[in-house]
Order: sequence, then C-alpha cells, then structure tokens
Amino acid sequence: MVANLLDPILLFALPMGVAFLLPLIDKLGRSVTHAVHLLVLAAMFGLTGWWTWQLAHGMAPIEIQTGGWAPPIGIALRLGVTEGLLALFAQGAALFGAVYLWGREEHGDIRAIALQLALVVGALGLFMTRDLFNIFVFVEITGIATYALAMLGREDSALEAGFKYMLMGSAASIFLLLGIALLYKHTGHLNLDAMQAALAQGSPAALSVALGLVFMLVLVSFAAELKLFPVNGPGLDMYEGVDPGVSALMVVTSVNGYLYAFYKVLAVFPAEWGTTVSVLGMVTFVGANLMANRQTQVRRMLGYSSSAQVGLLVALLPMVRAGHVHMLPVLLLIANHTFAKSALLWLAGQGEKLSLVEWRGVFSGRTIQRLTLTAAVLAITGLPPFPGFFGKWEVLTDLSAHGGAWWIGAILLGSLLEFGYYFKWLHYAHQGEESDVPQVPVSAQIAPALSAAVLLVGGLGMSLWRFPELANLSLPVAVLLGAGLALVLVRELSSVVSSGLALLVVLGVVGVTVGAGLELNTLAGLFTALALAGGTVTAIAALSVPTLKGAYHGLFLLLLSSVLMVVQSEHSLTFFVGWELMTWTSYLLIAQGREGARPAWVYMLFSGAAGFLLLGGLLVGYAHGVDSFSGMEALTGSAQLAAWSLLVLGILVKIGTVGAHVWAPDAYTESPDVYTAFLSGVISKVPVFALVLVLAHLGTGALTMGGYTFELHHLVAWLGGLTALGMSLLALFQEDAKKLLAYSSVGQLGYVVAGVAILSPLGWAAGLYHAVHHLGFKAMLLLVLAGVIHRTGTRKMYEMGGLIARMPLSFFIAMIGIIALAGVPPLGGFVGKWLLYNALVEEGWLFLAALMMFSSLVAFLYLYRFIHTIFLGQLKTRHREIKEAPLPYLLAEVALLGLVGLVSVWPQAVLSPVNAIAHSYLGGRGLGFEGELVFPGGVVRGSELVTSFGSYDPVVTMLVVALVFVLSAGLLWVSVPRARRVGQLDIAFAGEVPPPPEEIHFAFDFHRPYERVFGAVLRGQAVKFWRGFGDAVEAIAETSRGIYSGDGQTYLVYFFGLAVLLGALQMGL
Amino acid sequence: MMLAIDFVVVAVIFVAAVGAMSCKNLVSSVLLGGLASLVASYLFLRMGAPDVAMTEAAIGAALTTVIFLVATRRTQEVEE
Amino acid sequence: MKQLIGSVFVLVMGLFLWSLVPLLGPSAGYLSTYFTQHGVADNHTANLVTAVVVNYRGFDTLGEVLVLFASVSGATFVLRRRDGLPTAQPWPASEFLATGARALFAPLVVFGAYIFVHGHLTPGGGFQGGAVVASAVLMLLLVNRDRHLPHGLMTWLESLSGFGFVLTGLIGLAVGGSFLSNKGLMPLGEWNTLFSGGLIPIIYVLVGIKVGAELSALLDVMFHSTGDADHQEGQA
Amino acid sequence: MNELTLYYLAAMSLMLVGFMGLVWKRNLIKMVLAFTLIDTGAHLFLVALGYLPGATAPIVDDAGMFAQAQSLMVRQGAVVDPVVQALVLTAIVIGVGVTALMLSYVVRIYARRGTLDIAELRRLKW
Repeated sequence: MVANLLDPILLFALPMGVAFLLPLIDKLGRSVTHAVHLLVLAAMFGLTGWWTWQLAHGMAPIEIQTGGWAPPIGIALRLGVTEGLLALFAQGAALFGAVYLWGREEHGDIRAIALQLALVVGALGLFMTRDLFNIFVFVEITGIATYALAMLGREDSALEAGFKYMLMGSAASIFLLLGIALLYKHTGHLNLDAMQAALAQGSPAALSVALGLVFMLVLVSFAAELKLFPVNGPGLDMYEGVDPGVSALMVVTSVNGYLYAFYKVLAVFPAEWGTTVSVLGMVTFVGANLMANRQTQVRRMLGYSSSAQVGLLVALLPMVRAGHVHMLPVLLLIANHTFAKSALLWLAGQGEKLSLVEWRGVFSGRTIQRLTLTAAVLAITGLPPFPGFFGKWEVLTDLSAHGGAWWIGAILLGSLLEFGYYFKWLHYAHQGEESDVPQVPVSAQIAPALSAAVLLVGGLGMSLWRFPELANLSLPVAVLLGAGLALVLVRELSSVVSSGLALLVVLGVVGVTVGAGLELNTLAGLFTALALAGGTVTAIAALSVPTLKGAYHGLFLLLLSSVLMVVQSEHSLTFFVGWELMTWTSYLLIAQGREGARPAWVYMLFSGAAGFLLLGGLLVGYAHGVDSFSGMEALTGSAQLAAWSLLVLGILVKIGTVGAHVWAPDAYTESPDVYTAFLSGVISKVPVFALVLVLAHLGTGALTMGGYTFELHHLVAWLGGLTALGMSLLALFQEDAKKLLAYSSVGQLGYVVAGVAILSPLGWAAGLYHAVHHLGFKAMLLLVLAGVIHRTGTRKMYEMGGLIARMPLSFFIAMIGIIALAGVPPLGGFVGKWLLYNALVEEGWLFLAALMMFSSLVAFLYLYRFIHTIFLGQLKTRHREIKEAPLPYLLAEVALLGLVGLVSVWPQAVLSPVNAIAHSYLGGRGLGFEGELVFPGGVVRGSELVTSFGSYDPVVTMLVVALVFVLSAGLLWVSVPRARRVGQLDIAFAGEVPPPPEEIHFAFDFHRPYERVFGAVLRGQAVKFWRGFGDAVEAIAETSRGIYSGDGQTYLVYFFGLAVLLGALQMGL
Repeated sequence: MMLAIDFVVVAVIFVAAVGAMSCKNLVSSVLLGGLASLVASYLFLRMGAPDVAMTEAAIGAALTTVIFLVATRRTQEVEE
Repeated sequence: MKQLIGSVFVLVMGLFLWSLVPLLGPSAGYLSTYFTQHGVADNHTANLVTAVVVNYRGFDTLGEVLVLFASVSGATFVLRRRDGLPTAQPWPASEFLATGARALFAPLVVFGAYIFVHGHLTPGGGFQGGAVVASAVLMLLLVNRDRHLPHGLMTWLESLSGFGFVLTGLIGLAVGGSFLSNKGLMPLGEWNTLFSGGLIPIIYVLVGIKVGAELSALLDVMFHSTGDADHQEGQA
Repeated sequence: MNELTLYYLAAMSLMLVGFMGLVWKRNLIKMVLAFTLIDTGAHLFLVALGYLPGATAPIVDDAGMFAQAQSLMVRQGAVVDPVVQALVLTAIVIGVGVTALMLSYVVRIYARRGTLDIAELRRLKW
C-alpha cells in the first residue's frame, strides 16, 4: 500500500501540500520555511532524477492515472524521458532561482515562496499532463503565479509590465479555452491521445473548417503565452520591468512548460499545418534578435533574446513532429536556454536598471561574475563546448538532411544577429576600471555561477556522449585544453607563475609531439609544426609582460589547442568545434588589449559570419551524407559549387581579404602586443589551411552558365592580389607602427591566398612557403615592435626615432625582418615571390603577376618608413635612458631569426614537405631540387630550386650577397668622412609659436603624396560600406521595434490581428 | 413561449453588456456587468446547467461585482 | 485609427466564430456518453457534474484550488505592501442594513455549508458554498469596516483544508492505486443520501472550506489593505 | 431560429461586446470588466456546446432514472453533457481569481500613478 505512494504524482502532491501548509510552517520561523522550500525542490529533483535515470535505461514511460480512471476517462499524466529531462531542467534551475531569491520575500510575505512552488508545479503539469483541459488549468497556474510574483521587489515598472502581461495572458487563455472546448466538441475527448486517434480516423469535411479555426485559436493563444512576434510586447515589458529573479523563474518554468504543452497540442492537428508555426517561430527568432541590437537596457535586451530563442524552439517543434529533427538536440537547446538565460538574468540583477554603457567595468575585479557572464554569453550564442552548440549543430545537420536550406539560412542569420548584442554587453562589462556599482549578496552570485557550471559540465558530458569522435583528441590537444581551462579558472594568478606554467606546458606539448614523430609531409603535420613553433615563441615572449595574468595564459593554451584541433581534424564536427573554440578564445584575447574591447567585438561579428558561412558549406556536405572534407570529393554539380562558395567565402572573411578586411587591422593593433604576433603568425594561417583543404577536395569552383564555364578560383586569386596591393597601400598611411604591421600582415596573406588559389603544385609551394616564412618575419617584427612599445610606451612612429642607439639588437633583427618581408634576395621573401611569379606565369595569369609585383614595390615604401622612423634619425630626449628590449623578447626574436634563416638558406626544409602535400592532393610534378654545391667542408645537394622557367639557388645567392655587403660596407667605412652629430635642440624658433610637435616631425604624414593619389579610392571605402551596412541593419531594427509602442491596448489589437491573419490562412481565404 | 422569454433575456444581456461598456459612470457600468452575469446564469439554468448557474450567480454576479465596486471605490467612480 | 483597425479585426474574428455555429449541432461525444452512463454506478453520486468535478477530473479541481490560492496570494501581495494605499471609502451603512447584515451572517454561513455538504446530491458544491460563505463575510465587512477577520483561525482553516485535499488524494493513491481515487477506501453508500459518493463529499467539504476562506481573505484584503496614501506621481 | 442558435448568439454577442470594449476603452476598470463579459460569453458558449434539446440537467435525482443509470441504460441524450459544465465551473473560479488579481493591480496602479488610462502606462516600450 505504501509502495503505491512512490508515484510521480508526488511531484505535484509534495509542492502543493507544502505550498498550502506554508503559512503554518512559517510559524516555526522564517529559516525553517526557507529550508523546507529548498528541501522540497531538492527532493523533487532527486525523485525526478531517479525516475529519469531508469527511463533513460529502458524503463517504459510511466503512465499516471488520477481519480482511479484510466484514460480517456480520467486525467492521465505521463513521465517519459523527455518529460523527465524537462522537469529536471525546470527543477534544477528553480532550485538555483530559490537560492538567488533567498530572503528577498522579507519585503512582501511568505506567499512569494508558495508562489514559486506553484510555478514549478505548473511547469511540471504542463510537461506531464496528457489532458487538454488540464493543460489549460496549468497554464492558468503558471500565469497567475507569474502575475503575482511580478510584484516581488521593484514597484512601478513591475506594476505596468505585470498588468499589460495579464491583459495579454487573459486574452490568450480565453482563446485557449474556446479552442479546447471546440476540440472536445469535435472529438468527444479531452485526453490528447484519444483526441489524436479520433482525429486521425478522419472527420466530416464540414468539421475540418472548424478544425482550422480551432488551430488558429490554439496557435494565437500559445503565441501570446510563448511571446512570439508580434504579440510579445507585454512579455518584453516583463523582462524589463520585473525583478530578474522573477523573469528567470518565468523562463525556467512557465516558458518551457508552454513550449512542451504546445508541442503536445500540435500533435492533434494535421502535420502540414506545422509550417505556419515554424514560419511564425522563425520570424520571431530573426526579428527579435534583430531588434535586440538596438537595446540599451540589458534586461529588455534579454527579453528580446528570450523571445527569439523561444521562437527558434517553436519553429523546431513541428519539425520534430514530422521527424525531420531529433528531439534530443531540441532538449539540449532548451537546457541551454534555461540555464544560460537564467544565469544572464541573475547577472543582470546587478544594480538597478543599468544601461549598456553603465555596465562598463561592473565586473572588473569580480572574478566569479566575470567568468559566469562569459560562459553564459558563449553558451547562449551557441558556441562550443556548451550544449547550445551541440544542439544547434545536430538540429542543423538534421535539417540539412531534409532539404531545409531556407530554415538553415534563417537560423544562421538569427544566430549572427545574436552575436551582435551579446558580445556588445560582454565587452562593456569587461572593459574599464572597477565601477562603483554595489556588489550583490553572495546568494545572488552563487546562483548564476551554478547555472554556468551546469552548462559547462553538461555541455562537455553531453558532447562526449553524443559525439564520440570528439573524445578522440590527441594527447597534446587534451593537455592544452586541461591546462588552459585550469589557468582560466584561476584567472588572477600572477604573471610570473602563469606565464612560466604556460611555457612549460607548451614546451611539454612540443616535446610530446616531436617525440611521437611529427610527419611534416602532411598538411596537418606542417600546420601543427607551424602552430607549435609560433606558440613556443609567443609563450617565451610573454614571460616579460607583467600585465598578462592567468586568464591570458589559460586562454592562450585553449587557443593553441583549438588550432591543433582544427588542423588535426578528420571530421567536419571536430573541425568546426575547433574553429569556433578558436574564434571565441581569440576574441577574449583580443579584448584583453587596453583598447581591445570594440575591435574584438567587430572581430567577433566578422568571425561569426565567417563561421556560419563555413558551417553552411559543411551542411551542404551533410545534406549529401558527407561529414568530412575528404568526403566532399563526392559532391558534384550545384552541391559542389554551393559548398565551395560558402566555404571559400567564410575563409576569405576570416582571412580578411579586401572588402572584409575591416575587422583585421584594429583587432591586430589593439590586441596585447605579444598576442598580436601569434594572431598574425599562426591564427591567420588557420583559414589558409582550410582554404587548401577546400580547394584540394572541391576543386576550382567551376560555375557553368549558359554554356560558359568560369572557374571561381580565379576570383579568389585576384582577391588575394587586390588584398596584397590594397593593404600595402593602406599600410603606407599609418602613423601607428603596429597598425602599419597589421595592414602589412593582411596584405601578406593576400600573397598566400593568391598562391594557394592558383591550385597548382607550384602555386601551393609559393603560398605555403610564404605562410611559414611569414610566421618567421612578421612575428619577429611584431615582437621587436612589442619590445619598443614596452620601452617607449607609445605606438606612434613620430614619437620615436634614433632608437638604434639604445636598442641596437632590436634594430638589427628588425632590419633582417624587413629584408625578409621586402622580398629581395638573399632572404626567403624573395623565394616566395619568385615562386609565386613562376606559378602565375605558368598558368598564364600575367596581369595578376604584374599586380603582385607592383604591390611588392609598395611594401618597400612602408618598410622603409618603419625602420627609418623608429630606429634612425634623432633620438628623442625622453628616450635617452631607455634600455634594450627585455631578454625574453630577444630570445623569441632570435628563435624566429633562426626560422627565417633556415627557410631562407634552405627553403627545401619547407618546400619538400609542401611538394609532397601538393603531390598527394594535386598530383603532377611541382618543384624540382637540383644542383650540387661544393663547400670546402662538404657538398650540399639539391640547394637549387628549379621550375620550368629557371632556377634559383639561395645558398649561392646568400654567399654572393654577403660578399658584396662586406666589400661595400668596408669601402664606405674607409672612404666616407665621419658625420657630425646634431643635437635635437639645435633648432631655433624666431619668436613664433611652434606648431604641434607631431606636425613638425619629418615622419608625420610621411606618405602624403601617395595618399593624394590613392587615398580617395582606398581610405575608408570598405569601412564606409560596412558602417553603412551596420547603420542600415540598425535602422531596420529601430523602425521595427517601434511596433512595441508600450500601449497595452495596441498589443491587444496585434493579438486580434494575428488571429484574423491566421484564421484567414486556415480558412484558405 | 419559453423561446420568447429567452429572446428577451438575450436582448437584456446584450443591452446590459453594451451599457456596461459605454456608461461613463463606472459604478453603473459595474452594476450593468453584474446584471449581464446574473441574466447569463438564467440562461445556464435554461441549458440544463444548474450547477453552473449557481456558480455564475454566486461568484460571477455577486462576488465579482463586489470586488469591482470596491475597486471603483478605491480609484475612480466616473470614467475620465 | 487603432480603434477602427481593432474593431475590424474583432468583427472578422466574430464572423469566423459565427461561421462555426451551424457546424455545432447538438451531439453527445464519447466522454459525455460515458459519464451519463456510468457516472452514477461508478460513484453513487446523484449529481453527475460533481462526480466529474471531484472524481473523474479531480486533478483539475486541485489545480483550480491552487489557482485560487495563487490569485488570492497575488492580490495580497499586490495590495499589502509596506507603503500604503488609499482604502475604500466606507459606504454609509444605515442601522437597518447593519442589523440585517448581522442577522444574515449566521444563516448565510449555514446555507453555504449546506450547499457544499450536499454537493454530490443537489446542484452546487464546494465552490458555490464557499462563495456563499464569503458573501456572509462580506456582510460583516460592509457594515463594520474596522472589523478584521481572525487571521489565526483563517490561516489554519486555509492551510489545513488545502493540505487535506492533497492528503485525501494521497490516501486514494495508497489505497485505490491512483491519486484522488475514490475506490476501496470508503463505501460508496446509498445513492441520493447524504453519506454516498465515497470520498466525494469529504473532498467537496474541504474545497468548500478552502474556497470560503480564500474568498473571504480576498474580500478582506480588498477592503482592508490600509495605509497612508503614498505620493501620487504623474497625476493625470 | 431554434433555442440553441439563440444561446450561441448570446454567447457570441457577449464576447463581441467585450472584445470591442477592449479595443475602444482605455479605462483600466472597463478593460477588466470587458474581460469578465468575454469570460461569461465564453462560458455560455461552452455550456451551449453540451446542450441537448429536451435533455434534463445531469442530476440523477429520480428513482426511475436511477434504475436506468444502475444498469447503464441511460438513454443517449437524456441528460446534457456534464463535462462542459464541469469545465465551466473550473473556468469560472479561475476567472474570478484573475479578475481579483487584475483589480488589485488596478488599485495599486492608481495609487502609484494616479491614472486609470492604459495609454499612460507606457514607460516600458520599444
């Protein structure tokens, strides 16, 4: 008899009984009440967990009867795996919510706790009941509990919001009641299963009109409850107006409840009507995410976001029902939204109604909240390793297998819009000095942190369980991930300790990798070597930067692991997980720069777009059953072209080719100085890796139109060429030395892109050789500059000068770097360019070859300025006493010098692996190595590079150049008389007021003549375009959010309008 | 005969409802609303629903009207 | 403008709904037929509506009680705040009315109790009876604005009757195998007598007490949430 | 016109008047009142759905009917549908709860803002 009592109905009886008894319990003391509240929630969680565990391990769904009557007579409930999981999310988050609201009802009374319990009961009822009218009752329970709780805490705005919300809710519940009554009349049942069976048997034709109207009633009602467009106005007001603790509860209980109840009700109607639902949901998803970008109130922004996320889930429900999408990923998305949104709302409870700008610095020095906010934002925007990523991934792959291209497009567009506002909030909260916003109580800090922890653990666990290929990480990746995560969590660890640890980890990983035998003759091997080389050097240099703490070094290790993950991936999923990890770790690293917040935001938007384009390309593969790059060779025709275009477009955006380059220079410039070297040297090469893969497996991108075939890789090569030219010209006009190198970096990638895009062995040799060599010299130059900035404290070139006297080593290294970059013999720059010209001429692309040569000339101009303005000329007075760059910088630079020297004198070190790679993908013969060089000490074979046009021997060249240099230098030393030094103050002013110092500096606006010629075409064109684009998007958002006039009556008119629209649709008018 | 009475009753309901919505004096509005509710309970009775009729009379007509009256007392009694 | 558009929407909606009416002829569906056939035999209640409300759909009714509880809690929550409110101006109560009200109080309570005790036999039940009890309380509040309900007693009544409902359900679960089951615990009794229907009268009495207490509390708070008027901002 | 159509007409007209009130009236109390009218209309509509011409109320209070009921022989259409009535009972009680909560909001709003005009409650928008 007592065993009977262990029935899931306890999940209702327990909280209801306690809610009724609460006034009596409270007589024992308020702390007893709190304890009982938490205990009840915990007990429910435990029971549900126990049942769900059994259900997940094969137990049949538990059918629960009430009143002693089996369905369809009595009210039946069901506890299956889905219901169990949903209940667990709701109970878990409500438990955290109770922690958040701990002690907040002091101002009101004990009823607030009873109402919280009622909300949870309502949600459970909505999950579990199989009875239509019972759904109505539970909708009312959650609704009324929400209206009542709205008054917890703040007053005026809550009053207004609550009342408007109640108006809409009442209209919705009347519609629901009418719909339920008509369905009952129609079928004679209230039990959903019986109803479904009755309707499936077919009904009189006349009644199908009625059914259409019933569908309208139910859909409009749920649209209002779920806050879908355009009836979400009062819902948005709720998020803005009521205490975030309450709106969080609303998200975790009632919203999820309505969602699942709607799913159950949908099953009654014909499947094809689901399209209307999906369209409504998707419009909400895209529209609300768009409008959220114009919000300055964080809480209202979160409201728009909730509307959007629920819209996405609603759109997916009919697809789940049609079997196009699995239920599990949708559950993952629900879990993700539940915990992430509640955490964000609780965090938004910091202070009263802060607008975005006022968030500046709120979390500075508040470690837990800072980490929580970052994790929650990453989770809600669907980035790995959080459940939202895996949910979205699986939904998208499911959709792609069912031809849902438009849905995929809409989902990706909405997700990108979501990036815009969430990362804006993140960057405001992360930047600036500590603000004076008071700290919230401990319970309010713990609750969001708990949610974030659930997200992280749940996401990792779920992903490993669902995608075993992700568990298949190489040891180095795993070590870097673990160490990185650990360092991120102890983010305030001192710079000395954390940088040392990071270096040790990197060295260890290098040791393991080399010890395991790194195969350079594969693409993965080559790029692994590149990443580890760059990583080691940057880790060494970082030893000398006292401002970079544990957070930086942890993120750096995570970033390195993600790069390895990408280049070693064999599966589209692993590739994309690595790619997105790389995107956000890099974002956070850029944001650590002093002025890095805004450039990092722009970076994130472009990277997000790039990621989604790539994802689109990968999904074309999934649509044809292909889940890896190598499998993509099977694609043909339009699928091949679609995949090619999406992938290449994404890669080009991520590289920052001309047009999409606007994110790059600022992001490079404002990053921490050490990190810029890694960004330019390694991270920018990862898309190059992807480009090689895509071109290797998907070919030239042949576009056939009207009998003509155009190969799109020409276009890519030209874009590369134009990038090289355009960025070099822009580099000319920079006063900021770092920005000059930033533009130069993007420009140099243009050569790489052009080379790779030629899609010939020789072209690849040129491109990949240059990619490796670029790591050497550009990282070297950036580190030299980092040292200079470290000592002088400025990036403006006109504020420097004559530093050769104080920093001779730096000067020497910079000079080598510049020679390497300029592409003149005897260093590797020449080898790369010589190969590129050969490859271009071989293909007959002569115009492009000419363009490339011209842009090489432009590089001389800015390089000259770089070394001349910084190191030569007169030393500033204030720089008289500065020292040479710190030792770690110099060590790193010397290591890079070694790399440059090696590939310059012995290009085969890179070229022979590249040759092998090119051969394995493209076939044919690439480059030849011939000749024999006889030294006094021995013979070097194959030092000569041979193409069909000629040959080049770097060793001989090096020897000749060295000889000529020594001879001419000696001659000059002997013959030219000593120069007289002129002090900086040997200038007299004849009583005039001198113009501002930078204007009389000879290096200021040095290349003005060129700017007069090119500036009009170049300067700001792309920036102007993107700014205009952004303005247009914002204008659309601004106009469309005008429909939320704030008038509750207008909202009701929208409600009626939606009813008329859907009714007309259903009646076929 | 009964049908004729029903006609009158429905007419009364309609008039009371329109009156409740259009009357400037909120107290009269509320009372007219209560009247509509009371007359509706007669219709429930006619439809073979004495339980509903009782409930509508006790809760819908009486209690709700009282709450409304208190609310008007505490705010405004005339629509502005 | 907004009003005109809204009216058009409402009219079109009305047309939609009205177009249904010809399709909704009199007919009895499965559930309806089942309850009319089996209702008496299953529960020995004369009033089929009561059988449906308390037994077949008893879970709904529990939910309904929770709704009432939540809304009264909500009203209390909204009105009884730390800062004050303008209270209802008392209606002038004539001596005649006052005497009548006092005289009516006891009979009304008894009448309400009669309704919920006989819920399984005659029209009416816990909700209607509870409402009548509340109207008795209303009489008192009307004539004597200063009278407050005895809060201690109210709390006990409210809490225990609600909890009792849940407990009865659990007893049904333990004995009859499902929540709120009316099987096996008590004899169903003789039809059309007071002691029939098994647990149904017990539950309806509990509901009656609960509803009466909740509605009385509601009236109390509507009348009595006193305090000084706070500053009225944005006075129109 | 038969009586059932008339009942539907009553239900629909109450709902229509209520919805019109929601669109035209900006006074908060009027809006809440409009909802009670709509509620009443909806309840009439529900009960009308279960109405059978010539049937009695679903109360088995005479012995002859009881005998039929005991042997599960109640004539189809002898009593009206008890289910919708039970649903309406529930809905009425829920309705009064919502109305009470709305009105307490109205009282509170008036105390804080000194207005009953819905158009004045526009601090939260866009």
